[in-house]
Amino acid sequence: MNLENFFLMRHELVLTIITLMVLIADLSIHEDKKYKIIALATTLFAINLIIGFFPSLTGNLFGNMYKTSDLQLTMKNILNLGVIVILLQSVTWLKTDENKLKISEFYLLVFSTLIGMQFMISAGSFLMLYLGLELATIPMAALAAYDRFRHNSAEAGIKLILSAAMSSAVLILGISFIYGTTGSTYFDTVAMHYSNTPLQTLAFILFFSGMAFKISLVPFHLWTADVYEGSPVNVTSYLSVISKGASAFILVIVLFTVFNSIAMIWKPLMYIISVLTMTVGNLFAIRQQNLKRFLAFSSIAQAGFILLGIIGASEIGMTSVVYFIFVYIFSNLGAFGVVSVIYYKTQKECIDDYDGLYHTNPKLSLVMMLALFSLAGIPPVAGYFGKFFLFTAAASAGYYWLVFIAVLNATISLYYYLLVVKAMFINKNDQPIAYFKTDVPAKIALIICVIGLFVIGFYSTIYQYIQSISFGL
Amino acid sequence: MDILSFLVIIPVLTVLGIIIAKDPKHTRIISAIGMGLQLILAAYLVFAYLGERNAGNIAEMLFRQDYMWYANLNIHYSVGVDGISVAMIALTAVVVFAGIFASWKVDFLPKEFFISLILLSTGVFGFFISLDLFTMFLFYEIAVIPMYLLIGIWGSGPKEYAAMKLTLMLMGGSALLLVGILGIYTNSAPDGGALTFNILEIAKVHIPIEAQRLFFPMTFIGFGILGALFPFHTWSPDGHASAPTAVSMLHAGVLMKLGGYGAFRVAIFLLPDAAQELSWIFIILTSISVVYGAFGAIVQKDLKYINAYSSVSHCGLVLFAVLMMNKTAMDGAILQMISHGLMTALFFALIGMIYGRTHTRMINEMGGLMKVMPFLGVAYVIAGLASLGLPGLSGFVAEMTIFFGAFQHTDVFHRVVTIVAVSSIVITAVYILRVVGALLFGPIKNPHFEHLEDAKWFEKLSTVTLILAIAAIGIAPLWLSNMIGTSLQPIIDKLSMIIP
Amino acid sequence: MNNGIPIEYFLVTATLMFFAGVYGFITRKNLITMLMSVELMLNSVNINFVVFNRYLFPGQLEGHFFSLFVIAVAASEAAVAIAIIINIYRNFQSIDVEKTDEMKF
Amino acid sequence: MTSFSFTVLIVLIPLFVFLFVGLLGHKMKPIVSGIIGTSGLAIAAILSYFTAYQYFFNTEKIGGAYQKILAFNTVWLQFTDKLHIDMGVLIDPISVMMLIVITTVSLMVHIYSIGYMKGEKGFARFFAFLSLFSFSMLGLVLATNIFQMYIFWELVGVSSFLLIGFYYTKPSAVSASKKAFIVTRFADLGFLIGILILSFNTGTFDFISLTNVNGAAIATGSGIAFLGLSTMTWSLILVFMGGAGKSAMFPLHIWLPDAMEGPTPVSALIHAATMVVAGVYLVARLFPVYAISAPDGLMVVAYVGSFSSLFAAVIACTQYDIKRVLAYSTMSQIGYMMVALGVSGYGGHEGLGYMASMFHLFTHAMFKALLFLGAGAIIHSVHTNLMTEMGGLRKHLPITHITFLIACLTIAGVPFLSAFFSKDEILTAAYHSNKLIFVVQLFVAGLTAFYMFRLYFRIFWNKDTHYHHTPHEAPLTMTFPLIFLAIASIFSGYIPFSEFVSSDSLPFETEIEWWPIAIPSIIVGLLGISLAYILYKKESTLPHRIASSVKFFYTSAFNKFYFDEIYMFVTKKIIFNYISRPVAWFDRHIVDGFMNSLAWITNVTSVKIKGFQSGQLQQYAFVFISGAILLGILFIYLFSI
Repeated sequence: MNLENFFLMRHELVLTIITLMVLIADLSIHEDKKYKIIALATTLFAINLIIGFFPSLTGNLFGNMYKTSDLQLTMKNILNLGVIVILLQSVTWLKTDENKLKISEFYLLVFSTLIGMQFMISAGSFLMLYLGLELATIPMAALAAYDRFRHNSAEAGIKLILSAAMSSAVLILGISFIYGTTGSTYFDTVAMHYSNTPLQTLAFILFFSGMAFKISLVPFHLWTADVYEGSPVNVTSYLSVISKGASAFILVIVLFTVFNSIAMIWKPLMYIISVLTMTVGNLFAIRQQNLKRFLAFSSIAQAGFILLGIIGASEIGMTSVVYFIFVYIFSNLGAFGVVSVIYYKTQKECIDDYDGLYHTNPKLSLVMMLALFSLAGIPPVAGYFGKFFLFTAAASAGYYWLVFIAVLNATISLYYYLLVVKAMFINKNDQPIAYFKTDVPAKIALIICVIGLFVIGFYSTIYQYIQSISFGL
Repeated sequence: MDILSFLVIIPVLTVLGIIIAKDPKHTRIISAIGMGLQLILAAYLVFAYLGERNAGNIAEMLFRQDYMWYANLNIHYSVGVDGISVAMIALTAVVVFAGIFASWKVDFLPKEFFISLILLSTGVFGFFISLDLFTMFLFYEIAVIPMYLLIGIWGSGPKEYAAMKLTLMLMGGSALLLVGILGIYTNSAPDGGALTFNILEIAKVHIPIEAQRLFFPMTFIGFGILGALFPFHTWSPDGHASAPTAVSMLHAGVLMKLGGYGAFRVAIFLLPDAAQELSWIFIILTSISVVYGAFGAIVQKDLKYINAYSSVSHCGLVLFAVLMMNKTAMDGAILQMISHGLMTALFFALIGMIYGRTHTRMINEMGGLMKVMPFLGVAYVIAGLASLGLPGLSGFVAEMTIFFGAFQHTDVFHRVVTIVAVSSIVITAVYILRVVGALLFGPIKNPHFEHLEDAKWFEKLSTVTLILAIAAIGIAPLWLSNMIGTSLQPIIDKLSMIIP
Repeated sequence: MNNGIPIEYFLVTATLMFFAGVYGFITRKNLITMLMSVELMLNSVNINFVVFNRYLFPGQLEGHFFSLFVIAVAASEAAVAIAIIINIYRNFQSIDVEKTDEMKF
Repeated sequence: MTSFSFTVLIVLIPLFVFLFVGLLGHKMKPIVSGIIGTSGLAIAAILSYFTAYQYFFNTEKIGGAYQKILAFNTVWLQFTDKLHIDMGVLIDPISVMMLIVITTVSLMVHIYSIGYMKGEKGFARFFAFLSLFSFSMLGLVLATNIFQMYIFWELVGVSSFLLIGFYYTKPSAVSASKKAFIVTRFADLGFLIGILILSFNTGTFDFISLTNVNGAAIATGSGIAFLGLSTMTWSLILVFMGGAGKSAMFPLHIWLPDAMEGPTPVSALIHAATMVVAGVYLVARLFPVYAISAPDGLMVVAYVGSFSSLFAAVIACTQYDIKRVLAYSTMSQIGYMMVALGVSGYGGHEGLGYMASMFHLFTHAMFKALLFLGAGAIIHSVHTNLMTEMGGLRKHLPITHITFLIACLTIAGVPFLSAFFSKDEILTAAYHSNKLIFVVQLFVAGLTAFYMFRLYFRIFWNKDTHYHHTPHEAPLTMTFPLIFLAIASIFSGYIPFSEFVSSDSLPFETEIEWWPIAIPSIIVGLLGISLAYILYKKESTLPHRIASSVKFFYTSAFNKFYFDEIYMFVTKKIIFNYISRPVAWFDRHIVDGFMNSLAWITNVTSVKIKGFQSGQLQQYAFVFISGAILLGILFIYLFSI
């Protein structure tokens, strides 16, 4: 194999280089100049993002251990988009004093996790999948524990690392059985030999539980809320959007390519899990006061919706999933963006604190409202389209009652999203959060989100492009 | 040029205009101008439509525009109108126009108020011009959501509760609706070919009866909830009671009509076999809500509650007529939608104006208002008479058409429910007269009411607009009912095709 | 090349180890111990891989490699975990898992 | 054949007057609006006289029969291709006759009101309403089809509602108007359903084709039988229900006495001369259908009418409010007309009753209007309605006295005054078809004479009450109508009515049957008068003693046989308390409660299940593992081979 083949893994390579550059910069920059790293890292990543959009050839590396196609590339770009937004949002936070010495760690960790995800996305074998997964998980724990002096942060860290370790143990147990029954860890070989013998079914279930943990599907979701609440806001948004998105994506790929022969097993599984996930997520979200926790549960519920696309098991299904993830990134980041801005200005993250926010900070409230509406799937924002297409996918596979349950859940979710809207717009408050100016980076991030929310919906080309590169069972 | 899309564009532009507006005054003026244009456009549309028809254009839908949107799901932005949609559009334009002036003096966050109000109307207009189920549903939801803020922020009484209840119930309805629509979509090509959301194309194919049996109830109830179908109507009293004037006007006047309109444009037109089969269930439900609503209204004390219940009764009549599934009855249904839209809007406008002066809506606390505010009093009496179906006002025409249409059925069941529905006119008279008597006539109960001033110019404008519309329909109904009737023909044909 | 120990023995052992790990993870209160239990689970999986490779697919090395990677990953995992545990100790003055339940419901 | 299209104006002029005065009335001086209203009506009156002249004398008859002329007709609303509502003008003997009655009385009332309502606030409003009423009433009588009739029927109801409630600050007036409207509305429900059935069976609204004797409509007489009567009969009975409502027939009469809360001219116009006879007119309109395809229906009409007349007459004898006495007498007289129609047959001399009832309608309009206007003049001068507070007024109000006397004599059926002839015809018709009814009507004739003269004597003779300011004769605007109507009620009896109006519109000869009809009726009448003379000419305690001797009967009659109470019970108690309240309660607590309970359940569950999120890492792990294992077992069990 010659050298330019390596350009197939351009995303990962560039990202690795960037990571090293940040590392070196960190070593070379004097302590009280660390904040420069923010600018540096962000710029570098922006470059990476742009590079990512350059056309590139597709193919396999390392004997099909690493695969890349337009679909994978698109997914990586989507993730990059999300990450740049998060980086912009986290500037405010990183500038605070307690972080001034460990700014670069944040970037290192984020980038390395991102590398992990990108490898995971274009994995061609379970080994690569596993490695990517771990690389995406372990630094994440460090990120979660980033605020060294906050109990919650530490607790989040430990909860994440331990349960992740256990889940990955279960995962590779599954993989080991897969290997034992098929004699290979390569997707295409496995796909050839897979059927629904008891052991293979068990292996699949174990593997699925491992993935479900990452996507936080009920009943493997319990870590989610605590970790989301404990971690720093921007880390939470990273967790809830990027890592979840990546895992969901690879799950689709694996289900459609590797386990396509046992669709009759995983379709009912998806059915059960998605109903559970949506319902439980909603029921828990209703009661929440802390916005991060609230969004955690709402994101669990959203994961349930993603499964609707998967169960569609068609080209439309995969398209809708990717599209939904894309939309979901912007919606969630919009919400988290507002939360983080407000949190780092006022240390407030409870719904009650938001009472009368509209009268003091109308713009933020509007962004928040749009983001929440998008999550709830209310037109004209993009979330509506995302949900509608997911439902279409499930419906065209004939799962009408599943769709019905899903839409009812959407209604419930609308209820608690409206609670936040109500707090901001309707509730009276004698000392509401005072007016403040949002920092420029955060502002840009929010603007990107809002634009995204409107463009993605009405600009159908995006959807059609995704469909042109995605495939069904 | 694409006249229909302007119906959506103008409101959007108006909203943008309001956003850049400096002070409340400009806000009001901009919205007034925008909706005035809309009204003119609607009027123009009516004449353009009639002109086309007289020119012998017998296409099912006129002014068609069709842009591919999501090619791979075969979703189009596809608009077109027939007589029915034209009528509904005209109604909407009138009500919105009146609504703007009825809420002329909103002082709390006026900008946001008018924005939400006009967004709502955008949704409604879009709904009426859509021929594509996707966009139709899109506009439907756009129309429903601003309601939450409108009631929640500018409402009165238990507004949060009411707003939440209304939104959730309507959204629950749209849940059913969505499944129904997707069901129709996935069955829209039983013998191969591309699935489609386009109503006209779906109308051509014959959806398998099993599918129809499943999706007709979903679709009908989905729309029925918005049309205040018993027993899913309970959002309406609370919602109307808490909503600010203009919102009650729009909601009862126009938004509830989306239910009736969709019920036959989607549920019955696209799923005729199941409609024929299952109509009896819903006929019973609707005839219940006709009488039930009227009885419920008799004992209410709050003006808005009275109206809400009477709306339940009248809108029940709409669905009732739609389910009768013959030309005359459906014609009546549309007429009833329009007439009820106008007169209930008038009612709510007047109630708002009266409330603004007396600061109470309890009829037992008022009396003799005719003496102090004759204009409003007379207007209220006219609205009341329209509502109890006085000839020469729109209500009479609509109700009579419905009754005679419904009575064309020869079997006992339809006859009996018709007579039940007819009996509602007496009950209506009872509660209307009760209100009018308690509110306007008799001696003035409360000394503070002695020197309340009569309607302001903008209030008069808003009121007179509606009254003129009501009287116009009531006095010369023929052109309207013909316009609707001819457009009903395709639906009737489709129904008559499958009558066993 | 088979040295007589039937494959089942290994598999049973591995399974026992795994569930021992699970049991430990669920019952032991000390975070370090829990971490060790996880290691136990991982190693049991390693045994699976090696055994499958050795017995069923002697011709190839995938299983062996996989187990190597798992070991490496486990090591890094342990490193991060212990670091966090230290942090926990700083914050809570204890490494009892039941103490770390400030966030719930 | 002369064109009658100008007759549209007769209807439209009052409408324009209404709109004009109604919209601009408050701007102009009161008297101006009065004059506009009156002159408008005057024109209408002249036009209708001209119409009558043209129709009866200048239009050639075909086969000696007056033709039904469609002066004007246009489609107003299309139901089905068969059923369509037209708006138009139908000219035929009875509609022309009604034109004359309405415009004449209405004109008189207009003139009278200018004086009577002087200084009232809302003078303009009053005239606007009067014109509205005239418009609706004229539209009603000229209707070309039953549905147009229904439309104007409703309009008439509303204008009567508005006029009764004219003094809208007076609670009694408001409730009276409400009562009138709702009761008639209820009757109209019957009317409407009647129309539904009728039109469905015959497939037309049109009077001409409905009443065409050998047309398809009448042929469809026998439909599906229900309770032994054909659908045709049922529909006609229901239609008659509407008529009974407007014409205050038993048991739908209760609104009429209360309607006297309205200004007296209104009572004269609406509740004596015109609107209340709409019911009679309706039956007359459909008479061929009744007579030929639903004789049972006609039977009902006869008995209802007869009973009402008796019932009302009895009550009238006991009332003290002079307007109420007149109201009941109106009811009783309309009963006569209904009887006449009921006992009549179709065609030739059989149709005597038909002619008689129209005749009586005509004469009654004159003298009853006169009575009311007289009563109005009296009330105007003594400011009370109660005859107990009157007496000896003949000195103060000479003109009123004379005219009133004439009216009383007329209604009492004294020979050679108008009512003598018409009532005589009715009795004749009754005698020839149904003896029982004949006897009843004869008795009622006596009662009528009695209570009218009771009224007369109590007002003009009896004790000399002294009034705190002496009553004075009304102004000319009020007395002129009195005189005019007095003359009318003397001489209108000499019109050869049967020449013009008959069931098959073929003229026929009538002569007074002195025995056994006229003589008895005269005798009975005189008896009544003399009894009244004995009891009430001078102040005496005799009436009280008589009353107390038949105490129970008297009190119950005095309380109108407790009908209002019964109605109150039904409406207030049954409908309000036992239907509406439960419905409202059900709606709030059951239906709405269910919806709310859904939300409640959701919340409760979300609280109940919060324990899963215990914050205990190990529990999470446990759930995780058990979840995985359960799923594994489940799916292996379900899907593995």
